[in-house]
Amino acid sequence: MAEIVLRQSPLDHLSLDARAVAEPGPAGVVAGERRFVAKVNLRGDPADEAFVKVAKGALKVFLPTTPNTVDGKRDRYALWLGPDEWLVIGAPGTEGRLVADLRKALDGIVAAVTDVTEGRTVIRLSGVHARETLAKGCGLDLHPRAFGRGRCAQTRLGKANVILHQLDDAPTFDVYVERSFADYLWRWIEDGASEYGFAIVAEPIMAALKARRATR
Amino acid sequence: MTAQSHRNPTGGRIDRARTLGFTFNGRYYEGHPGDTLASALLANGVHLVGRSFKYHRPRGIVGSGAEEPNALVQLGQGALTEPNVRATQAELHDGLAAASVNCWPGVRWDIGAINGLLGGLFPAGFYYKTFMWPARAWRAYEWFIRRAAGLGLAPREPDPERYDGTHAHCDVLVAGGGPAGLAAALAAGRAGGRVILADEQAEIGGSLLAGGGTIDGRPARAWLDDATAELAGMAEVRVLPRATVFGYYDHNYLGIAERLADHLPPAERAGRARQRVWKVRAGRVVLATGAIERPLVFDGNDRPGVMLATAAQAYANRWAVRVGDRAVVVTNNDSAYQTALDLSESGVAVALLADLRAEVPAALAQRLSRAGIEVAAGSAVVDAAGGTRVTSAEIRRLGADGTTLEGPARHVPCDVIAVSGGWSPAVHLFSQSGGRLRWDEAIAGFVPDISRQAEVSVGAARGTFDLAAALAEGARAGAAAAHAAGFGDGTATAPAANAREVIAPRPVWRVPSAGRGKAFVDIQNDVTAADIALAAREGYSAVEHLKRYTTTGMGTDQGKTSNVNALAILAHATGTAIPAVGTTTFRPPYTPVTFGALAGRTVGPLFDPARLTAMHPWHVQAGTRFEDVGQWKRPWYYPRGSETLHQAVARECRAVRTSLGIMDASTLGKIDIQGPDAAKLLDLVYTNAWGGLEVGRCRYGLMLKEDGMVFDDGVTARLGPQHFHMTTTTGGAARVMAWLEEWLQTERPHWRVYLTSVTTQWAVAAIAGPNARRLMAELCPNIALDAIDFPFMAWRDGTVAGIAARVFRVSFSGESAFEINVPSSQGMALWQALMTAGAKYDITPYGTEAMHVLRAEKGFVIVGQETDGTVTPGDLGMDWIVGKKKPDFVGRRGLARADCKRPDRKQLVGLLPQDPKEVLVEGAQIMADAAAPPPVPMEGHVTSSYWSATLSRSFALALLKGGRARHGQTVPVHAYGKTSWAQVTEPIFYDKEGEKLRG
Amino acid sequence: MLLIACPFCGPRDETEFRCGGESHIARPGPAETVSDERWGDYLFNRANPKGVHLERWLHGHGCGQWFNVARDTVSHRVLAVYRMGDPPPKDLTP
Amino acid sequence: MKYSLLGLIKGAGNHHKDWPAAWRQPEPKPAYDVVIIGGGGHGLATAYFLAKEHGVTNVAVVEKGWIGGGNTGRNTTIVRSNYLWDESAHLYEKSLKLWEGLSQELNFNTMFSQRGVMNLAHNLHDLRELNRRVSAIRLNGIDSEFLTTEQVKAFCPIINTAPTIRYPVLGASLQRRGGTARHDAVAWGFARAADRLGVDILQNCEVTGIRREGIRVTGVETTRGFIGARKIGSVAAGHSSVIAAMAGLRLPIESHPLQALVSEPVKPVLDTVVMSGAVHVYVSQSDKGELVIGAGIDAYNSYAQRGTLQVIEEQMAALIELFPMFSRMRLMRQWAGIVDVCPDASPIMARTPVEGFYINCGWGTGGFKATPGSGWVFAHTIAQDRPHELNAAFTLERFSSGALIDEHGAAAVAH
Repeated sequence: MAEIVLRQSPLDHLSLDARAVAEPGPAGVVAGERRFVAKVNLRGDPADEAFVKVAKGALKVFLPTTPNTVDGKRDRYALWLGPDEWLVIGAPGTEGRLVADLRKALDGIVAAVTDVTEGRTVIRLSGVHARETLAKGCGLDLHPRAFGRGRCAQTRLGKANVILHQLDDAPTFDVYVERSFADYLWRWIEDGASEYGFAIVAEPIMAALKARRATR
Repeated sequence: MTAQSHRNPTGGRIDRARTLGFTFNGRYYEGHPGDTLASALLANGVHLVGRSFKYHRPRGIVGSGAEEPNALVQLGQGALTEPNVRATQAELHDGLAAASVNCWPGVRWDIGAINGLLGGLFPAGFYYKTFMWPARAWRAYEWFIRRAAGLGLAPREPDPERYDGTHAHCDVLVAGGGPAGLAAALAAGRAGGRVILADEQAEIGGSLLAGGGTIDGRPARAWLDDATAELAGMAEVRVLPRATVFGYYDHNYLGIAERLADHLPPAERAGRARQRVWKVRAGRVVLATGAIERPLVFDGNDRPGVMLATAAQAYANRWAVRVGDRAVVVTNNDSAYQTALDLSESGVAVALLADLRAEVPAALAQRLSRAGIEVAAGSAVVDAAGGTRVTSAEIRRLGADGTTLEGPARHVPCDVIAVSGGWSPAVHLFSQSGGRLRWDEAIAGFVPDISRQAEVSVGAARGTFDLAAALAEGARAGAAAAHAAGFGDGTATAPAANAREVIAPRPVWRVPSAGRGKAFVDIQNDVTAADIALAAREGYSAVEHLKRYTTTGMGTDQGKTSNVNALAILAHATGTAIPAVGTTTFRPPYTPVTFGALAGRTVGPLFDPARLTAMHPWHVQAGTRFEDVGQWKRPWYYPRGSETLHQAVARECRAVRTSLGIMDASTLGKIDIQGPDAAKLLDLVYTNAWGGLEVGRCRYGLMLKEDGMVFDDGVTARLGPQHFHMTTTTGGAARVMAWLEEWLQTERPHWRVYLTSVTTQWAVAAIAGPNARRLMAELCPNIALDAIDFPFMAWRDGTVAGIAARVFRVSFSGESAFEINVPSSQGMALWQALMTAGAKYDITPYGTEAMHVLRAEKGFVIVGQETDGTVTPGDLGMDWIVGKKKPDFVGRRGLARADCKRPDRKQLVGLLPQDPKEVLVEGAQIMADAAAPPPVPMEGHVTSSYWSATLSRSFALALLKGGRARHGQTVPVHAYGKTSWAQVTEPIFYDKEGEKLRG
Repeated sequence: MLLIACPFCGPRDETEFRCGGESHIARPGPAETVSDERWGDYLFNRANPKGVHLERWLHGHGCGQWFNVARDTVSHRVLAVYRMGDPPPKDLTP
Repeated sequence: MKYSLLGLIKGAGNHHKDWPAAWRQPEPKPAYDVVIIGGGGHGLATAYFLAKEHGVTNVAVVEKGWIGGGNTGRNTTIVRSNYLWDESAHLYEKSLKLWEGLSQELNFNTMFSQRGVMNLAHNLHDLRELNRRVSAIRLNGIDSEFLTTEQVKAFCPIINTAPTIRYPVLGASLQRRGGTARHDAVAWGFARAADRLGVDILQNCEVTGIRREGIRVTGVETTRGFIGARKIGSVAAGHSSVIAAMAGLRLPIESHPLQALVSEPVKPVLDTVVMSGAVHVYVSQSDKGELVIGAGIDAYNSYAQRGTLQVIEEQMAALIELFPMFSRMRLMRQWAGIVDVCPDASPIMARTPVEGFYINCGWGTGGFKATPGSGWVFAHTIAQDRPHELNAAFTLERFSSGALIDEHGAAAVAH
């Protein structure tokens, strides 16, 4: 797997892992990069039963038809992006299989399967002040009464286009950002969160923290 | 402490336990936490704070808050200095340093006061009538005028402080934390709604902080403390003190400016943002912005010591400050009676209260006489004598019609005149929201009439001055707003307060003059009643004309205390009713907002994103000079050692032509197109035909706008029968994507095509040069690379240096070239592998500049450089790409228009300067006649111009009238006074047959 | 900052959208049959009403969908939002 | 009564009681030779030049509100003539020449201040365009020069020319004869001068319809009754489409808001006009001391003269990028005007298919600078019933022939 070693995420040049902490402590905002998460863009007509059925079969995940919602399991889920568009998320390295399975299953059905894994990265943002940090640059109402766990939205954050996905009530958000904007957005988030106490954590810690919260 | 000569030992909402030292005009004073600069100065007996805008008359503190027209100071020093701060809004902190503005050498002795003596020469708009001779001299006159104008000094250093901005949403936004606003917030909060309560002062409470009164049978201040405590305990209620709602925009979007650190000494501000702008989307808005007291317009009404009655009262009650030793109160309404009582209670001897009304409120009058204060009914102050401080007031009886004076003059010695000319509801935000105003005779002021947005005004802001009524209105509005958002039943119980019966004010807009003094309407801009009369005489009788001609209401206070007086005096002068004169529209902001706060964090490194490619870190390491292309950072050239741009580019070009070059082409736009009708879409948006393109091949395409002008270009590859990969220009990616979606969704909705942007999915390294294929052969075992199996304009999948890659055989350089697309995360790995393996060929990274030279040698155009939105494919000599047989494509009809068929259109040509060493200026114009005097007829311009290392001579591309028919001609090219001659040629200078790029 | 209800994503700030100008403009054709005047009218002439304007918006920073908006160009009130291809609502009083 | 220093000294003696009305407030006559719709700078200038240059004095200017209340009184007062295409350059240069003698011509100080207009370049494309424009402008006999980054710094020391900022200043073009003027004074000066030549200025007189007989106009319906007219000139920027519709015409015009703002007044700190396309802001300092700052246009059609917050936020960020020292200055007032946006960013000053109906519109964001020139050529067009050579290209027909005068590429920031 030589080339895997050689893969670089768009934030590697900031050497976040070197600055990462094992225990975020009192930090109001904890953030880190989720590298190489599999992302597959799926287009098709939700009114076309064949499409929905086949896609579900191939993904083992329902394609949400309720706007701005997410459906699926921990390591495989689909984000609603538009009336005929979804972003399918999978564990790192699974994009090839995902694309192949979908293309095979959808053969003969009008749909589009596109691997966008490399085009975007994910910044995970968590903590009691995560919401305020996002609100500094996002016009969406992120209040629990308006936006909550399992919700997603394509919107603007600072001057970058992003997809927001709220995973839990910590709250924890996954921010999907176009790779070329990742450097800007990270700096923007770190600057905005600094007043709340900001800690960087590496992916394993991120997962652990999330699990810990889940058990609470 | 004793230094504070006019501070009472008890009372007020200040913390006497701590003493704060500050300086004003270099002199040291002391005050306490809770003080504003104004209250602290008055506590030290300082009234004289500045000089006026035009006549440089001595000026004092008039108000106690946002309405202050006079007391503007330069706050802080060095990089932290700030001009024109209202002393009444500047919270005192230890070490605060302030100075008067607009006076030299000092506020006591000011050279500009000379203007006062020449005052007669400076009526309203005098500058429109003079300074016209001689014509050229205006800049000289202007030099003096500019230095006379302006108030404070702009900082001279970059601002060291940070600012912040944020979005917020709520069911109910309450603007103003006075009694009505508090009642509204409580009602809405109790119902469970999401509430934001914003108040401009450091402490919530508004008029309750300064006034007395009882609520629910207890002192109002006690009720206030409970109310704020309750609000603080509500999870969904956010209370923002030091936060001014400054703007009310469309769709209930409001701006709030919050001051986070201005009240702290600079040392304690470190790390935190100084100010924050809240952008609030509110379900409902409750405007509880209160009312602003009006001054009376009488001679000498601008002398230091003449102040608004409420201000005098606030200084006494809230700050325990005696505004003077001996006061005269003059009013045309009831409110100032309480002021007189409070003043005398605070230890100010109140000589007399003059009430313009013949009929005075009996109960109040009695309380005054019990306190030993004379009430002079039907009387007014007609002149205030004094210099840097008022020394006496001239009292006269008013005639029945208010325009004449009766009886003898009384001169009452005093050092303070507290004035109340009635109240103007603060309708600024309501007016900004688009609401319409109505003139209310009863209160002699404008009140909200017709709403345009989901808001309601309550309390004094709508002319309800009675405490009980204001509380009730607030509570009702808060409950209703919450209910509208789905919380509570819409009802609320208002706290009880003792109501008062009110005798209507007597508006006397211009107190008759006893002499020849100046009576000021706009104190900041030195606009007098006489100026307004003059404007009316000269026909500037529309209220907007009045404002602009006299500048009344145009100062930093935007006329908060002066607008209504000015209107009324204008109405009087023109013999019209006030409603007929109308009012001016209130513009945001309510009070001035710091530029930095509006910019927030969008400054410095966060001003605009820099888009980076996967190989960017390598370029940085290599010492690349970057070029900004849109938001992208693209390598411009790679200087070695001390190389100049020219030297580096020559070397990079030579490398590509003779051996091997490598370029980061990742920024090109890439769109994945899938669906049964994909080819149809390409046929529509490109000028050429796409149906016949085989899988495995690619083709160059031009996109036009409907007017036939070139809009973008790029190479598109067929990945499958229903699957294409389109590339666009770097700058055009987003534009083209939106363009395609627009055609699909709005014009061809039945077509089954899906578009996905994959611009950043792929990192692209382009290798070009005679050795490109050799290098590929080493790194790419699984693609047959010879020209037959992998011809020009084809693509193949395979691996390069072990990385899964899609390779395009396209060339923008004219050399045999391969564009290697790999997943972005492996772009760096690919680049490094190519650099290492290519070393034997001295592989040379080249930037956009070299790329431009190489493509120009081949006559390849760059959209945006050879084109500017006025160029057709024909102009570029690219008719070959315009499908003659195609029934339709975007731009086809546009091309058929008369003007697009003119034979003398500007057409792309090559230029060879007569001096082969001379590189023409890009943008240089081609003259029709080198000898012609200006205006010289021009026939085109140089679009691209370079030194060619390959041709070892200069060359250029140009657009030239009828150029294609003029090959061989020599034309004069002009730029910056220099005319050069160049020969017109075919726009291709290298490998005309294209053997190299096909080979 | 207008608040525009994307028919797909719901209410969003104006800055997420791009205004595409007047809606319901039919593209004339086939090209041969269209006069220069007719073409110029299609390309450039606009109703530009003071009052209700039927216009196209793109939710460019959201779902990427085009849709129609009926908006009062004086008060900026949004009177209706409807999908591409749908006819404008009947009763549109500002 | 002539305006002069002497007059002011006399006036000082008697409280300036003798200054007469700057213009009469007459009742409408039943009919005029020419009715100009729109009492802005362009309309008043047209009336003035009709009377002065063409002897047509039986003229009325009808204004729905108060004169100068539209874009004349809402713009950022920049005057320049550095346009790319010959047609534009000659038109705006004619205007600039008129500006240079306008105060004396009108005996009203328009405070035309030739403090220079500088257009900054922030990338290589800007530089290329800038060279192209400067070369063309100079060959057209108009002053324009190129400034290096160092020369920019020398000419305006407070600009941040550090190479480290996001979009560094790579150079600039400078037109020294460009500058600013007092916008209200332009309207008032033309009104006063036109009035003295017999022109009736009718305020609070809104046009509600245009009466025609066949294809020929006969007058205008107004809120002050019908007013007959042999010729009608529409100079109603912002509302051009509305007026044209009354005459049964469709125009290639959209009405969009253009925002502007001023800071609190401060002592002199900026003595030129700075414009930046890439960073997108333009700024100058008024004689009163306010920084006058402009933005681009909002993307949607609008007839509301209201500003928005997001545009101002962007303006401030851009301003601070170029002038970090302005960060602690304060916004005092913001507003918007309604401008005619024309597809090729050039105006229309021409006859129309309706006989006797002439239109002057489409100035987009740049109309103020053209005020005297626009009035001058439009007066000629109306009086002679044919365009002057200076406006011969600015026709309606160009939108079907395709002979546009596309100033987009070069227009940089709107203004």
